[in-house]
Amino acid sequence: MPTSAIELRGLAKSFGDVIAVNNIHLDVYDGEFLTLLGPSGSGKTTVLRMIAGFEPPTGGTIKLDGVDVTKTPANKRDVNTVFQDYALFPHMSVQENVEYGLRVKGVDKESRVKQARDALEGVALAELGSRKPSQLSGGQRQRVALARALVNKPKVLLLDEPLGALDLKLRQQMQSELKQIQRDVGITFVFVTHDQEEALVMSDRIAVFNEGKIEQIDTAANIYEHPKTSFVAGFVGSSNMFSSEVAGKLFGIAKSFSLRPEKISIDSSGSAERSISGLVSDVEYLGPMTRYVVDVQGIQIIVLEQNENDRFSDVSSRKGSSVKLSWRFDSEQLLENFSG
Amino acid sequence: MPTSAIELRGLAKSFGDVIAVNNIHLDVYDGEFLTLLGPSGSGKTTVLRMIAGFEPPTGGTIKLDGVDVTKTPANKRDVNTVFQDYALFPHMSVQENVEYGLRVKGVDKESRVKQARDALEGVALAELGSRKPSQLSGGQRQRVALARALVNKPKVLLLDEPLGALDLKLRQQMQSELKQIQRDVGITFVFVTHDQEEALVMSDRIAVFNEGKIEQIDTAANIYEHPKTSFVAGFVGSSNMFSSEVAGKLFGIAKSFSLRPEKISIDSSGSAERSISGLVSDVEYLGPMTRYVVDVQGIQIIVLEQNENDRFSDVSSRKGSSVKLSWRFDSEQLLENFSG
Amino acid sequence: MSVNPNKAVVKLLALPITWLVAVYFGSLALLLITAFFTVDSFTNQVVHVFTLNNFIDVFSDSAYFKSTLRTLGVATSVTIICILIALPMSFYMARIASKASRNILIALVLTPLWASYLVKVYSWRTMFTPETGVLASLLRPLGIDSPGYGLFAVVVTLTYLWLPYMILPIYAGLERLPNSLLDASSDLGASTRQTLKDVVLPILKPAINAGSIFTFSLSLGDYITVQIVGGKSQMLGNVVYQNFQLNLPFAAAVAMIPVLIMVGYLTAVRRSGALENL
Amino acid sequence: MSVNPNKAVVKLLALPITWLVAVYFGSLALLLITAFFTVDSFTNQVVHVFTLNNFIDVFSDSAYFKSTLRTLGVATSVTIICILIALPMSFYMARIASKASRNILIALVLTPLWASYLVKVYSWRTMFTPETGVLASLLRPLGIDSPGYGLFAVVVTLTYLWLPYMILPIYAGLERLPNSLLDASSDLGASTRQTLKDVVLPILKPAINAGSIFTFSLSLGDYITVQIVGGKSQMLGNVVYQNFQLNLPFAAAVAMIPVLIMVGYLTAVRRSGALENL
Repeated sequence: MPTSAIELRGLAKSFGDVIAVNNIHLDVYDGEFLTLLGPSGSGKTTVLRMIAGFEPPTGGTIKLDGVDVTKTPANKRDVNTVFQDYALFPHMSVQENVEYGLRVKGVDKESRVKQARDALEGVALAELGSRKPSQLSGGQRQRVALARALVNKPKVLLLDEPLGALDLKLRQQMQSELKQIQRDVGITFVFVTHDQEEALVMSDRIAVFNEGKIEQIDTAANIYEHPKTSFVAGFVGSSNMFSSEVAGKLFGIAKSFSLRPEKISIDSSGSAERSISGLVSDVEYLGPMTRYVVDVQGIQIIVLEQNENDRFSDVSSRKGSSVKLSWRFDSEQLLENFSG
Repeated sequence: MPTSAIELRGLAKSFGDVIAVNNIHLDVYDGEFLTLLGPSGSGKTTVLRMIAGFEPPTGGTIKLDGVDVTKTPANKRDVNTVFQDYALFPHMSVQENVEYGLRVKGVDKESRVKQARDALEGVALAELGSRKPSQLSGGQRQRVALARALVNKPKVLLLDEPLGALDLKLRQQMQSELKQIQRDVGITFVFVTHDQEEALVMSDRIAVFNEGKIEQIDTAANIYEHPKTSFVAGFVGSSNMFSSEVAGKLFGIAKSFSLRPEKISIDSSGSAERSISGLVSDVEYLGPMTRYVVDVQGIQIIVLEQNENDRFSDVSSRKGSSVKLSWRFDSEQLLENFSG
Repeated sequence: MSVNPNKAVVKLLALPITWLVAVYFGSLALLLITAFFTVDSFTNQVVHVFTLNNFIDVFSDSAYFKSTLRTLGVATSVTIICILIALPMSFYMARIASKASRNILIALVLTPLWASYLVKVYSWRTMFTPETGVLASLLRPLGIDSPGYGLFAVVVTLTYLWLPYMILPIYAGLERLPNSLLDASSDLGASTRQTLKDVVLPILKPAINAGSIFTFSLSLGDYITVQIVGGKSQMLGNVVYQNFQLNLPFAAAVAMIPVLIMVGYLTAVRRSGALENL
Repeated sequence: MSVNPNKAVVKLLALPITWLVAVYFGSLALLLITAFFTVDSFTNQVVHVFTLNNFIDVFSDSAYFKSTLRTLGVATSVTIICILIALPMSFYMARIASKASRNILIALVLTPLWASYLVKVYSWRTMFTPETGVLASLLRPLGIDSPGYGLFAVVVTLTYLWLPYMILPIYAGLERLPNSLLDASSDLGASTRQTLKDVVLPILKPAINAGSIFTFSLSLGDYITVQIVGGKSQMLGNVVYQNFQLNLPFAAAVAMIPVLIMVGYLTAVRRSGALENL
């Protein structure tokens, strides 16, 4: 059993009549990259802000490294935050921003200049120390915010959708960089995002939030491959979801399950454990993959197929044709909680 | 040959010494969905703003429906724009925002109230007409901006990264909605984005911009499958790019080409036209797909493979093992212009 | 921090809160109370006996009623003229002028602020002097008589004095107006004039309200400009001035008139969000 | 629209640009020119002959030099005290008070603006009256003498008069300050005091500069408050006042002193972006 950097017990937060966070229990292990994933308003950011100390909980306790910090003010907690809008001080240079945490802790000038330079080097911005934040690009600001947090060598780094404001290409690049930095410094990362692709690529574990509660918490692969509820199956990646009535009608089994579109083969010649025929009603070309919508007795089934060769002309001609869909039993993921 | 809704001839724009748009020739066909795709600063937004009439060109001509409008002010051009920040008037209700274009054209009260209601119904916001923009969510604002533009029944609709501010799930939903609306109303759409996935899914044709010029213009599938330059191959999707030296060393051929990661098979038993062995140096689980980094004589080759079954434990065990990569000749896309 | 005001914040606030309650309003309260006292006509001393006579006098004498109307009229005219001049001027400064000339214009607008109030009013007295003034010399060839001293001169002079206090908030409001809103209006077919009327003006409303608070309040209290360029015209400030030595309670009652009017007006303005813009 | 100013815009700008050039600065230029004229000591008429004598007189007489210093000192003190009071008060209003009490506080801050200038100054005269004033009665039990009339009373009264003009821009600046900056500072280990000093104050600098322009310029031109509560103290405004009838060119030269000082000061303030905040 790994030791816990953070322990949340019965954590709750209400704003007036609105319950934002509802009785959360969560252990964040030492050195792991944990992602809090969920739609906006699901409580993930509020949990992060309570760990940082910006919001007092209305119930429950927060332990950092075994010590109860529920009533400790933010400036006395050994955690640092990377904000969604970066929150760089506009009147300070990049170097001064990074030095600020050390300055208020009373680190002497010489030492903090050196540490801040090292931190900026760590994010490949050593030569931009004298610029103002307004003179930086979005990606550069993001890196400064990271350096400003990491220079304090916190026990835990909290990241509040730090990549949300970046372009797609830049976001993908920063995802690898962040992951690499986390491995290098060995600090526990708690990362908030609503982007499930980002969560799958970066995380050791993912906690999926829904309406103030944790719906499922597990490794990225397990969350994706074995979603326990229809909410998780639908929010993390896309899924075909069959209620027990539909499953009964189509396959003669009375259980609700989800099925990932990429687990389904079209007109496969190999052996399959489950198969059914349908009519291709739509074909969408996505570049690396093609997305089919197949009508099976009035039920729309989504299928994803890799474009292994330049088959674009083949695949578009499939529209309107009859196909056989097949998959293995172990691709069917039983749902504990089916809704919608 | 389809008729052209827009003809750009030698269009150019400089800001002081900076050349933003450099001698662009472009025909936008009647009723098509054309995407201007490129990184920030590539000139795509400036071209859109010149078509709308917000920026006067420093050279060249713009024809709308065969009529030269180069010197026509924005308010006399039969085009409408959906802005990146939506640009809804904060002091007007949703209904008043949508009515505004009709009001300044002198459409009588009764008729414009009806048309605005219909337009709001078209974007499924009929019941929110009395709200102020600040009371709407991002996705709702986006739809109001769309209704406000479409209610004027413009010859051409210009969209300036209209989905950039939305969440991933919402963005995907709006992508299908926008595409559907374009099919329904039959208006020519010119869509600006930096998101290549978005461009591939939505567009009839894509014009890829780089440094003020159009690098390639073609259908989405052709842009993806047959990129002509290393810039297009690298910007639209990810690619393995081989310079002629590297290709000579690895395959004995003196030509530079790009190769999409999903066209490469790992340890395929079938026949292949080209194959080479390497060592798996990294494995990344992406949910529907797995991404391998394979070291081939010091060159890193990226391979994408669909997770057809729950093979996560298999795939991660591949790290460090020796594999055979293979692909078909027609997956190799010769590059006219190789850089970097 | 907005959630957990701690002791340091409370300590920091002790001084200003004391000022606010004890002094800032105390002084106003004192005035209100004084208005209910009277003056012994022999000793000329304030007598601390409650009476409504001062207010009855103020509201029953038509001379004071006329003064009130005249004062409100002047303050309103000054405010409206300031708005009419400040709007296009700020628009030019914030949206059309180049960055370099913008800075020069701002400096020019602010410069007259530092010249003595009196000097500026006397400059205008020179302008308006009947027969020999600058205005008279300029208008004579056109066959027009100079308006001379009077309410017109008061309005012009006060407009001159308080114009920068209107320009600055409107300029700031215009600087914050997103360009895309102007583009969008033009894109939807609106002419420049329609854009100004339908988009720019309504969005600037809080800034205009903020500037109006400044120009209106500064004009309302004035009694010197009217003495110097107003001819025989009298404003409420003069009535207060004349009664201060003789009958303090009555002066206080007169002084309360604009406060009462303004409390009502402010409640309306506040709702429109004037204070977010200034 | 900022790119293509069309004819409608130019027409709209004709009036205010004329005002700006011909009147706004013409009036100031007239003053500058007058300062170089002299007065015939027999006829008391202004003689239109160029001379530097007025400026030489102003700068050679130590009484005027002292008046200048005193005036600048008063205006500076008033501005600094206004900043010290307005900062925590605005902070409380913008960041700590609930939305309902915030609106009430704003209304309260604005209310005294509508009371006549004279009434407010006379209220303070009552406060500072030696022996019998409110302040004297309050301080006597503590064994302290009331400061009575003088520069101290002038500074307090002017601070009271111009405080709202400092509060409003600072309040607006604080409302626009992103919460995340306060969170970030606290997250990095800063105490509330450090956050105020290192983050809030520097970011409010343009707003404070804007407020300072208002309080400083309003204090600089004042000569009435000093007459009423200043005892024997004199400020530049009084010198101008006394010389206006007798020697207009000399009064103009005195009036130019703050303009010259301020042109230099403003150039400095402008660079820091004061005007973006007001």
